[in-house]
Amino acid sequence: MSLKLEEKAISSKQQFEPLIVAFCCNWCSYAGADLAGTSRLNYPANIKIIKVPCSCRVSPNFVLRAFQRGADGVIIAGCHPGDCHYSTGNYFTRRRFTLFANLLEYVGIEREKFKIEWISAAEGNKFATVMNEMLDSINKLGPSRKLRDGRWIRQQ
Amino acid sequence: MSCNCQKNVDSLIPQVAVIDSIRKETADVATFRIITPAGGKSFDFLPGQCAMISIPPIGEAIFSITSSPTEQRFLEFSIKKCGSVTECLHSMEIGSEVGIRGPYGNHFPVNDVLRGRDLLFIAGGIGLAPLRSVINYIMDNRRDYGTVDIIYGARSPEDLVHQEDIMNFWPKQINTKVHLTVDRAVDGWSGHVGFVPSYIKELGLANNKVALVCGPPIMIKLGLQALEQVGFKREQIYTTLELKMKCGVGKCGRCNIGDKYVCKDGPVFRCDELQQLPDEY
Amino acid sequence: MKQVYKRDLERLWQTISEHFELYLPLEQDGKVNFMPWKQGENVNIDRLKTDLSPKNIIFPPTETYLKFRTVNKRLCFESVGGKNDKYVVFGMRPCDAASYSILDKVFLQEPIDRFYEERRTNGIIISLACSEPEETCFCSSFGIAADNPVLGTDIAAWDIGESILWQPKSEKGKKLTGILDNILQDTSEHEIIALERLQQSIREKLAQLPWVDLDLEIISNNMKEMFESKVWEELSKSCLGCGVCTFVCPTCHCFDIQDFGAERNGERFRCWDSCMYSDFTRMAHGNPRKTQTERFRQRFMHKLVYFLNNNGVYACVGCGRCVEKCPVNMNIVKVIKKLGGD
Amino acid sequence: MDKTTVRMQQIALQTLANGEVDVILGWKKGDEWYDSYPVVINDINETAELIWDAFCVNNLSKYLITELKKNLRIGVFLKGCDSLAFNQLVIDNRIDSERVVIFGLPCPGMIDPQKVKHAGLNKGLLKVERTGDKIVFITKEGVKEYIGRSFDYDKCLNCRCPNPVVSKYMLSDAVTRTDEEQYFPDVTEIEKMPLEARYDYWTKQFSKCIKCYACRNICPLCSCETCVFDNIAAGVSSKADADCEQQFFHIIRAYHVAGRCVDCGECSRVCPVGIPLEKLNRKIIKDINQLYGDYTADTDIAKSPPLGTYKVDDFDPFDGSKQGGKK
Repeated sequence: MSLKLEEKAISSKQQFEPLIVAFCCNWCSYAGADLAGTSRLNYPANIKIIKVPCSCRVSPNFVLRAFQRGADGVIIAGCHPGDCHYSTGNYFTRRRFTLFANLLEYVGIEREKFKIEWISAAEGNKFATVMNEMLDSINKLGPSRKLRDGRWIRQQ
Repeated sequence: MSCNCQKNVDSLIPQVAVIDSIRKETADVATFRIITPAGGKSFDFLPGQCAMISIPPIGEAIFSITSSPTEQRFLEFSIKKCGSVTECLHSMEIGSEVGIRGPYGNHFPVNDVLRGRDLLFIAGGIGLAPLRSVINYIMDNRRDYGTVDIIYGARSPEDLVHQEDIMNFWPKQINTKVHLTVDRAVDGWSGHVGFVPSYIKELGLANNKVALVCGPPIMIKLGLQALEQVGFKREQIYTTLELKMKCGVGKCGRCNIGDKYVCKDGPVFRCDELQQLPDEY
Repeated sequence: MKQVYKRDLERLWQTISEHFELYLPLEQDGKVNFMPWKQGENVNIDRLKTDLSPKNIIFPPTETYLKFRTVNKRLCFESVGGKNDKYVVFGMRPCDAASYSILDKVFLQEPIDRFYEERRTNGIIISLACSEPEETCFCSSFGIAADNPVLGTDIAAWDIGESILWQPKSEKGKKLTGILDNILQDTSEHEIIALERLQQSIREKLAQLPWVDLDLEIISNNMKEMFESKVWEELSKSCLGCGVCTFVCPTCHCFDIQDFGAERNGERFRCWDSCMYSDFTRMAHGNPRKTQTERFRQRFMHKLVYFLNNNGVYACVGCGRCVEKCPVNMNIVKVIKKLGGD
Repeated sequence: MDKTTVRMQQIALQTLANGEVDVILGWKKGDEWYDSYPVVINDINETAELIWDAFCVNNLSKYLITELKKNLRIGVFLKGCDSLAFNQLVIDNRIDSERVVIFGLPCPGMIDPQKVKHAGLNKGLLKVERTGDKIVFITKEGVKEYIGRSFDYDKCLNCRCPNPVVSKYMLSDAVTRTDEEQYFPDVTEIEKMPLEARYDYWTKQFSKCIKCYACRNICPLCSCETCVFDNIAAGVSSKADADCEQQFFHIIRAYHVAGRCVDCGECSRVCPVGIPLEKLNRKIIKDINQLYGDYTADTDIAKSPPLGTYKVDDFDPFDGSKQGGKK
């Protein structure tokens, strides 16, 4: 049965199951996620990871599109400043998304919904912690339709 | 079936249709045979008319119908992979459902002007698609028309579509000749080599025929010049055009050439009429 | 002829809104536009014309008209367009009302657009004569009478100061007049004289305007000649290629059709589109209108030549919105003047 | 005739005649008092039609991008704000400044025809003349004089750069403004609003959008060959009138000129539905100023644009260990 339910119906259910999109840099954070997995650390299944070559590959378009199409939170994870595989990529990420995060807050989006984290390949632990915290804070915010496309139907 | 479709009220609402078979013509062209879910063809039409095919949620695109109106069992569309809708269509399997609405536009004057006349068909590449509908219609009403010459060219032998028709079926019909040509010589091709416009001149055909032309814009342009050089008048030549269309019913406002809408007043134009229109196609 | 006293207007709107959805020119952040009225809204019937044209009422910026679903691998279409609610628009100007009759020529010609037809038949248009026409008005060049609303009008109205005169022009208009019987008052000789005086004054003001008698005869005899005219290149040089003129225009009606959804579930909508946009005619294999000059030409050729050839009227009502809104002061008046050899 | 207009026509004639430039970008006057429109001329006979008045609001620097593809050398008239955009286009590598001759026009402020209209002064109006803050309305009935800036465009009231920052020929004396405007009061006002109120405010503003893209097309710095919103293949083009699509467009539009916006206010001026777009741009400018040093890229073309560079020790709001006072 591939019938899809109106998302309204989902959010009105008692159980709010947030969806979090994590853009992870291939060299550090994605490896960090791997490490979290192989170390059997728990991180929520609500996190959907999208691998990007570098955190600075992420365009603000991606972030907004994710919110439109069902994400309750978006997180960009990259190497620590100074450790970028391409030397300087994440320095640009830092400037760009500092401004972008401010802009989102300015138009009324909660800080908790959009985050940047620096997670190295060795920080499986941090990966799990960050994701769990993110889920926690999104859960606390509860369901919200900000930036969401009203026509969007989440697949069941 | 748990479907509660409403009655179709507006011309923009498609009907459901099923892909009955897919015939690979070339590397990027396939012919899709489309029927209603209950079997049979979606609607009647005349040769040269078009239909809008919907692939939700990609969108709609307009295609000329390539099967003959005399064919009662299905509609056929020869479609080249070139945009988002066609990409998606090419990835679909037999039995998949699509939307269809139509028929749209005018048609070749098979019931009046063409009757009893000798006919010359000139096609390039995928441009054979709309003409094939006319040719097969004529083959099914063979006695009503005079001789038929078909000049058909493509880049290479592999790019010739409807090989069964052009190689076997049409050449066997009475008073029918098929002249094939390819742009560049290749091993194993014993036929003519050269562009369609120059082939028109080389063939030295009588110029009392009615010519029906379809192909890429440059072939149409040069083909018309060649026809005029061998003595055809513009009143004797018909062509079929294509522009971007969204509604198919002359309202969305983008397929016009001057004050004529290709979807409604076209796609078939007589060349002297076309000459009266602004050069924007 | 009836009349409604201005002190009764609120009550009139209240009564109408009990039976119909009521659109009024509402003021928000300094802009006035036709919007559904609720009690307490800031109504402004004195502003000559709304910032946006009221075409959105019969031709919405986005209209979802089809839903598609896949149930058990079967595709299923459902028609969802149109509008069943009956509605009244109060205070539309004669030019905007006339634009409805122009849009009719597009959408009500065969094959009739059912969604448009539904919206159109469900609406009653109360058209208010323009007591104070402005310098950007040139409706009279298109034969529209600012002092006497006729085209696209169900009820004609005039603001004579103390009251608004009310004259039903169609069956729909008469029906509504019947419903409002207890608010509408009879008129006397006094009001008729006031009306004549108002119409006279409107005509005098119109005669003072700079563009009352644009000569349209001089253009559009020969489509091909017009098309190949040299003026397009010159005029279009400053055009930015935005769509303001097309979207504020009451008669521009080009639309796009797009799908929204995923995995064969979703909806299809049509939405306003503009011939000024570079992707308007872009196809997989090319674009017949590659430059802004060609797109610019298309817009004005459509309004002044193609539409006239096909429908017998110009696709312009002279409302002057494009004149006010164009960021670079390019507009149809300049085009007409230039085509007419200045 | 206005002194500056005379000078303008002279210099245009002179530079065209002596071959210093091939074409001139300027303004001509239409039939109506408010109608000064951009033109490209190459005929010396047309120089006498050039005009400078209080309605030459259009920034001509964006036309340089297309015109420089067709012409070798161009003369262009630029006001203060226009010259900022010009410099930014040079920084963005969109135009070759070597091939441009700039005629600078110190600008006392441009008049908003809508304000004139709302004040009821448009009836029978033939001409408006402005000298400094003195505005003269010449009507069929007579002449009215006003002193002050009540008819200026809102954007001009916030002007911080009335004089061109770059020019070869300056056509009049510099304008002095004594009233130092506070630069970001409107931004601070929104920042102080509660989060939900902010969201509602912006959603309401964005929902007015009719997607005419005038804000984008008028912007001197929105100069991509194909905008992402026109590029079907980019997957973000949607013409649907849905809240989320408007939010998407406006956030991305503002952000795409981050670090390049010169705050000329043209986007807000042309918006037919009155969305206060400059408040988005100014928020970004304010943040850049605070975080990465004063945002004066537009006057110094040697400096890297703030988002085209970085410092190793930039403020890092994402590093937990350094998270401090700033929210």
